[in-house]
Amino acid sequence: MEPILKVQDLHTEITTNYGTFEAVSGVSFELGKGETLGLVGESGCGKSLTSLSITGLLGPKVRVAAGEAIFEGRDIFKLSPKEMRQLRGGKISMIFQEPMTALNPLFTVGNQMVEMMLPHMKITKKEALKRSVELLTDMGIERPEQVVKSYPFELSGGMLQRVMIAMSLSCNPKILIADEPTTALDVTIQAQILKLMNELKHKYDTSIILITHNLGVVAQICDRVAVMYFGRIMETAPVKRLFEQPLHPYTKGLFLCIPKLDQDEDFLSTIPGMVPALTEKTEGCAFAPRCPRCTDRCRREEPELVEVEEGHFCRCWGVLEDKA
Amino acid sequence: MSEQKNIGIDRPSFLQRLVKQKMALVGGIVILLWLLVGLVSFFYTPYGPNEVNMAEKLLAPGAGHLMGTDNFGRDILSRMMCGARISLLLGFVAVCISLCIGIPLGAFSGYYEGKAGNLIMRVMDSLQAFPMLILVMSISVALGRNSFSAMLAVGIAGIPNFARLMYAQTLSVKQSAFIEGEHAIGLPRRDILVRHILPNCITPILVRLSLSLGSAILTVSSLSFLGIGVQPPTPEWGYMISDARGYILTGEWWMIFFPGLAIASLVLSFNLFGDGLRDALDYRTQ
Amino acid sequence: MSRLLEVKNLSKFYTSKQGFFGAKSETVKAVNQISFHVDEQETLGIVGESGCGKSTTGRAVLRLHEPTEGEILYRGKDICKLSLEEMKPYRQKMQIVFQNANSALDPRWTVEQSLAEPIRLHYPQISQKELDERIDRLMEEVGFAPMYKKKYPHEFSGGQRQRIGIAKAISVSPEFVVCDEPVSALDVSVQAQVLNLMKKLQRERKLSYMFISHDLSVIRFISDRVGVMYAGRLVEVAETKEFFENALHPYSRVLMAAVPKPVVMDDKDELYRGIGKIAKASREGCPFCSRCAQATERCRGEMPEQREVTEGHFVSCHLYE
Amino acid sequence: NNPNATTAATTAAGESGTAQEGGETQAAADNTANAGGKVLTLAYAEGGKTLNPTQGTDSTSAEFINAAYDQLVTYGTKKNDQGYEMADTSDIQPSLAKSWEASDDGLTYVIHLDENAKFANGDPVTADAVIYSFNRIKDSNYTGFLYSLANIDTMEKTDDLTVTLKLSKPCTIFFNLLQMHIFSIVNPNQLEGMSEEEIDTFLTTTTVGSGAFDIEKWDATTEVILNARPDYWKGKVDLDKVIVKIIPEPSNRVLLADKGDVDIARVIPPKDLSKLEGNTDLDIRVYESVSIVYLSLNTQKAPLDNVKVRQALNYAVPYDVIVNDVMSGKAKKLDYVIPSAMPGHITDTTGAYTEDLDKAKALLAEAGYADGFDMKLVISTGNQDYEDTAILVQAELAKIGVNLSIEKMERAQYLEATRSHNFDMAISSYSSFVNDPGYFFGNCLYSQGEYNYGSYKSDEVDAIWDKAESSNNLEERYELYTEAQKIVAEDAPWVPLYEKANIYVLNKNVKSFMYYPDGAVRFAQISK
Amino acid sequence: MKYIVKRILQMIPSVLLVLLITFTLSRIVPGDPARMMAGEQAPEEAVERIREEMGLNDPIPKQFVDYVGDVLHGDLGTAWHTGKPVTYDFAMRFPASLELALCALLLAVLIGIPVGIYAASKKDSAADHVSRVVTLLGTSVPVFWLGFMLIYLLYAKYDLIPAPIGRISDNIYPPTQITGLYLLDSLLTGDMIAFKSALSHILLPAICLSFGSLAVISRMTRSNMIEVLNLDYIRTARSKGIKERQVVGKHGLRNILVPVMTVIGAQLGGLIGNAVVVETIFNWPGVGSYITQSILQTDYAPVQAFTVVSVLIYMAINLILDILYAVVDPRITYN
Ligand SMILES: Nc1ncnc2c1ncn2[C@@H]1O[C@H](COP(=O)(O)OP(=O)(O)OP(=O)(O)O)[C@@H](O)[C@H]1O
Ligand SMILES: Nc1ncnc2c1ncn2[C@@H]1O[C@H](COP(=O)(O)OP(=O)(O)OP(=O)(O)O)[C@@H](O)[C@H]1O
Ligand SMILES: [Mg+2]
Ligand SMILES: [Mg+2]
Ligand code: NI
Repeated sequence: MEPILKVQDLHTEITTNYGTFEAVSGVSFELGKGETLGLVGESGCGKSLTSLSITGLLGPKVRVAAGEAIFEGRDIFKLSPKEMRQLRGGKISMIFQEPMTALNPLFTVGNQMVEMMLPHMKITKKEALKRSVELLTDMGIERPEQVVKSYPFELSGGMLQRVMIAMSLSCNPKILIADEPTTALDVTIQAQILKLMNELKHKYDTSIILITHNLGVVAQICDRVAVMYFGRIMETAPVKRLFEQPLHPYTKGLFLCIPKLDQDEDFLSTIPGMVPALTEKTEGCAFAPRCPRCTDRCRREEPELVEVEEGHFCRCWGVLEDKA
Repeated sequence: MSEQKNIGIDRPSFLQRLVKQKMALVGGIVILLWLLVGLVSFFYTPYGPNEVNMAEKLLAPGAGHLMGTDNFGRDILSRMMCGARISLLLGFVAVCISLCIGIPLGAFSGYYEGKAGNLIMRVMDSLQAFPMLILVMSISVALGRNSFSAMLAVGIAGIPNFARLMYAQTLSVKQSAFIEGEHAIGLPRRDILVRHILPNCITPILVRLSLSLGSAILTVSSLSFLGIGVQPPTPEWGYMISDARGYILTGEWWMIFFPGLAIASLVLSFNLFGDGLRDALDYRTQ
Repeated sequence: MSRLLEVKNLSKFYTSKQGFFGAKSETVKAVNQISFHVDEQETLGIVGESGCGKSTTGRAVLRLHEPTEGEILYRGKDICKLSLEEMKPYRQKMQIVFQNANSALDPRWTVEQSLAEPIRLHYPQISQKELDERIDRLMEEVGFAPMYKKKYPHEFSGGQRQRIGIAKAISVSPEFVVCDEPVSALDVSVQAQVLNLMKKLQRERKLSYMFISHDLSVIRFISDRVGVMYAGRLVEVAETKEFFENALHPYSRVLMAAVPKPVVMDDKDELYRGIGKIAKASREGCPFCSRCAQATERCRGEMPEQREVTEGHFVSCHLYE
Repeated sequence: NNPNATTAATTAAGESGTAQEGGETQAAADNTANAGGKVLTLAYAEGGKTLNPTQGTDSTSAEFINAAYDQLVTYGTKKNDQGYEMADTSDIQPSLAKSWEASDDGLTYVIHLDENAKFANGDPVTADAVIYSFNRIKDSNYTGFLYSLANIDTMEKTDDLTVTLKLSKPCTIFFNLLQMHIFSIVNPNQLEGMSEEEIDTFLTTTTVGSGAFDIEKWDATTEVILNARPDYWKGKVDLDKVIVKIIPEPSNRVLLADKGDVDIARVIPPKDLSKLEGNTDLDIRVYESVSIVYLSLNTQKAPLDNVKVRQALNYAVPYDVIVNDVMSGKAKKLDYVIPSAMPGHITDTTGAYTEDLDKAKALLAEAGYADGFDMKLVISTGNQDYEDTAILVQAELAKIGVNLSIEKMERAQYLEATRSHNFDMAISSYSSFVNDPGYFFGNCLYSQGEYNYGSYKSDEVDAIWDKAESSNNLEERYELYTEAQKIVAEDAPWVPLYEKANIYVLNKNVKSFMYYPDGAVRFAQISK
Repeated sequence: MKYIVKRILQMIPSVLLVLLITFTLSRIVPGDPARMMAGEQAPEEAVERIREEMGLNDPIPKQFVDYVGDVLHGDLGTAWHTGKPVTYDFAMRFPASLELALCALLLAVLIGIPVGIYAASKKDSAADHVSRVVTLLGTSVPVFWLGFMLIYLLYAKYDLIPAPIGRISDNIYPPTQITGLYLLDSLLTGDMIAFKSALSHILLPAICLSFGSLAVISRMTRSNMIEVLNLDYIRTARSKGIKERQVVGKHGLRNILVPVMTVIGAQLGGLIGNAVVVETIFNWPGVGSYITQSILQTDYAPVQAFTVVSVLIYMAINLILDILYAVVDPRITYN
């Protein structure tokens, strides 16, 4: 399958008054057509920055230092601001975590949806509005004509997230990047959104990058998963394989941390230690200090992301040795 | 975003951050300089600030008198030096008055929120509805024309500023979980106010303090300019400008130029400093 | 096990005053007529969706927010009627841990100062040396070397801060701790550490918890009994095992169905069959009737009583009469 | 532009905007106001307090009242030393009164009104109007005291155009009073049916006189506009319009005069005159006046109750510096208390105080104050010169060990302080309403005098005043006052500083400007 | 509508309070107003009679009640230094002050907001720093000094502007009165001569007056804009691929409008205060110079009246702003 997006060795740097450090170091992945890629990892591991790098929405003090992202045969990072704008929203669209704050409170939902379509489609305002209503209907929203006229504060979080999804799909994007789209929502609403996204995936035939830290969500919706830690991808595998046979010690640790719904436990197993601060210099494997099976080599040398099995990549000396 | 993501452990100290604010640094240095000049003026000025010497009146800046002399032959540099201590003192006392009355009022009404607090804030609102300068002029004329009443007037007019700031701060700090925690522990309300809420409101108050000092100095000098502030022949800057305005036409620009520059530089410094202080104290701008 | 806390018909209404004369006011019934109890050394888990009144219940129980009506019996004594002074010994026995670890500690105080304050308040006679020892012990108990006590809250990570918050809550040796979503803001790996710590402390110090969360798996791990809240009402209370195997209230079932399980299913269209539609809570009758697939006319008109269906399993639903 | 109106003064309360309406019709045709007419523009420091003749006691109000009203008599002209025309206070000329007869005992005056005299609305000026007007003055809170000075006992209408005035005792300054703006004749017909109170309010902003001008706009803080009446009974004056701009900021008045933006500027700081003197377009007139400035010493308060101390102070003031530097030489040292423009002035200056610090120190030592003392000097707001003077005095007195602290007060507060004798030392000024030494002494230095701030009490001076005031002989009176002045100099209740000059900065295009001792400009006489 | 009525009712206690404050101030002023009214040389009996007439001998509470009664009847007293009812004086001068204040405010808004936005969108650039220092200067330079310097340079030295007196040159008729604002009236009547003259007269005082407000407005715009530009919905807007100008101009601007409007409203107080100084320096025939004179001559009726009126204006503006907030921000409703 030909990947639609190919990210190679992405490095993203943050400059603060007190120095520059890398928040994303050497992230590479491929996104297949129609595929849903889950990007999981703990808070601060660089998931959002990775996605923002791809869409060129990094803040003023953050920049892509190296790497390339090939989309439709061109490197996104080399596009002019104007070309980038055409891409954004048009071919690559985004959904953010907090639907309540992601929409401008002072404009109607319709206004903000129309605004999205106008620069990317040959369409009049009126048609765009009509399309908005259609899209909202697709999202399972009742009385969309009314919703189009309402302001964000008049709608519930679940509704707004649907609006956001409708909006992001409005220009038939090739790629949809959803940054924790359900984290701020109640479980029941989250379930509905996930259901909706599962349905839409096929209907709109978009590739999705889903960012989350909830492994349950990943299991429900993704085709492939990439596990991030400390600005690096530690393991990538098809979802089923990862859940059945995680290789990387960090991934394994993560799974064990989650309390089970269907059995009593007296103690949860934990990953000892803490995530190092980004400003700290690490040598060797970033996970080494917390790894139960860490060796001298782990502390010295950083492992590469290696394909251990068909479609299953892992960044761990131990795993490599096991395979060897 | 959680604090925890902040690059954290080796976060630079407040002082380091303040020093990073170059403009604030400049402001702070100029303030210190003026303070120093004011202090020095107690012991040394090139000439007596009120020393009349008609033989040397209206001399342009030159070797003998670096900033020239005024219509009484008084040395402008010497007067400016004394003016620094007067302006700083008047401004400082005025702001202290606002602060000492405004902060307790604001904290009380913000924390206890009851009828009394509500009434206090209404009074503050009404006071704030007055055009500042008019209020100050009225009060200081009513209290008699001298530097003390000018100071008091500026101080009184500044109370609502601090009261309202403190009120808003108290309300917002009161929402913090840790205050609720103190309640849960059973810490008496007064202790919570004094030990937890007040210290956590310090930051914006410091900023406001710096800015208020600037504007208090400006207001006092405006009063003196209008002839309400200080008694002659006090070398207050605004009064010096007022005195000098008749001489600008005859070309004696130095009489009006230097005091104006002094006011502007001192007030600007306080503003710069306050601004920098705000930036240095504000985590968001990191 | 003996009763530690018994809450009867607790309500908390918020009235938002509008206008100077307070002419217009709107009442939010954040907590409406709920009754439950907590036994010694027991954890009562409270789940429910955002805004259903979980935190309000927690605060009302501690009288941090004065309840509108109802009784709160702590070891049989109604604390609602106590004066501030009389309340003081209870403040020592009942503590709270907050969700937002960032704002739960005074940012200007070192950890030591924050920990010392409640101890001094409740043990005024304590000597400096004893105090130091006590703080050191506390720090160790929550997994820190004592030297960390000199640090300020912002020098800790979120999980660490939460542990210090817990240390502060237990510093005065309470019997009962309200935990208001103490792990919701934490990553799973950190969450596991904190949950383990809380369980350990409960065992060692014989604590009772009222543990609020919206995460069923966390509730399952920590609770002995589970209460489900919906729109200010407590709709179901049961032993944990009983609840997870045999939830009765339609809302409880919806909740269960909605939790994304970390298990990969092949047929994704099958997902979340049981959730049904989502609507605002009904203002009349049973609040859940607007979403309930089994709702009848009666549900729409009449709020069901809480009744004990099997031993220790309470539910408020007309289906179980 | 509105000849039929009884008065074009637009300032009746509540009717705003008439001024603009006036301009409207002309603006439509051509927006250059000056087209054709002769306009005189003046820059004043303030714009007067009222247009009501019985209430306006200040000199700016007097100008506008004079412009809109006529009095019974007026002054003739003479040329002063510099060749400028000025009013001759001894030459009483007819105005509304065509002629008059005085009885020999000086107790009865029969006044014949001019039959041509008409009020602005066309009504004739009659004996009734005169009696009505005089009665209003008598009853006025503000100016009643001037009426009483005239000693008028009864007024009688002999016929429509003749009034007989009977005096209770002779009055040497009778006509000097009658020519004052206070004694303006108002048209009673226009005030009919109004209560006293209403009349006062009405007259504050509206004029009902027979004068040469209509007041189109009177706004005391911005501008006053006067239009010459074409049907003025003495014949229309040369000017068409007078605009008085109220410019409180002195330096701005100087600027305007310098640039030729105004024709006449008043109250110019003396120091700025040197700059204006270089401007050949300007004609700077400096007239001596009856305004004096002096230091009042509170003779009841130690140490000023000691005559030696007071004399010492008289020796310690830098007269020349004040006159030359503060007043830029545009004032004259006041040697004895009576100024040079007033009868009774002593021209021989020998024996008057001059600065002599050694003498001052010696006197202080004699008085037991060799080390000096501390004292407050009170000054009032509103005049920079007083402040400057105070600073100089302060600096100089410091040399004999007297430490002055200056206390500047609001005018009202200052008046209260001085009138209640609650001060040590004050810079006072006095401008005699009536140019007569008896009036002056009676007010300022007589022990019961209204303005005897320093509570000076000398039995000799009191006796002289009593004697002089009962005398009808001018020569004798002047001699007596010369004697009194010497006594005052010896007792030193004041430190006389200087007599102010009246300064007018005229543009050369202003012609036939005439000076009156009261300082008020009479617009009617000016041509351009 | 009901809301407005309610708000106005709410103002009553505040206004009473303001009346009390001004009244108190006027009573503790040293000096005797009757004496000033009577004239300096009036005899004591005359002053006493005037005192009686003015009610100055009544007990203080009665005086206050009388005063409030008068104010309610629209009688703000009489200014002895102009001899006219204060209401009349105000009516005469108000258009001039309004024109000046509006021009200054307009300048401040039209320059301040764009500068603030520009500085925010180019945060930490050289332009940002320059604008920051300049705007700080605006709040630091004493306006009276600035005024004199400008007059000296532009009028006295280089003769670029007409004499700093009044609103229009003497030799030009003011435009037909419609609104009382010369600039507007002359435009409406097409009287270009008057317009030019009026413009050249108002320019300098307006610049002086606006300087301080301009600074505050642009600073507030900048800091609010920076804050808003960091918000999630701005990122959303950017993610839509719309132009940056649109992001800032539409999403950003609309969201800073409420705080910026508040600042503009609050500036009015400062503007009125500074107007007192500016009008005095430029001989602007407005309320401000009138009040300065009143204060300096201890003529308290106008000062009292002015304070009350400006407080009312301030409150009215706040009310209008509150209503405007609801227009700008749909989340704000009043019912
Ligand atoms: N503009 C910025 N300035 C400074 N640091 C930043 C900035 N943006 C992100 N970071 C830092 O970069 C790191 C990675 O951030 P990122 O937002 O990608 O994390 P994330 O994986 O999305 O976390 P979360 O799950 O909390 O959203 C964090 O430590 C964060 O503090
Ligand atoms: N101080 C308050 N004033 C007015 N209403 C309040 C207040 N606190 C809470 N509420 C309202 O009461 C209801 C219950 O709030 P509560 O905080 O108890 O919910 P919760 O279950 O804790 O929600 P979450 O999971 O989001 O924390 C909500 O609708 C909330 O808006
Ligand atoms: Mg993120
Ligand atoms: Mg909560
Ligand atoms: Ni966060």
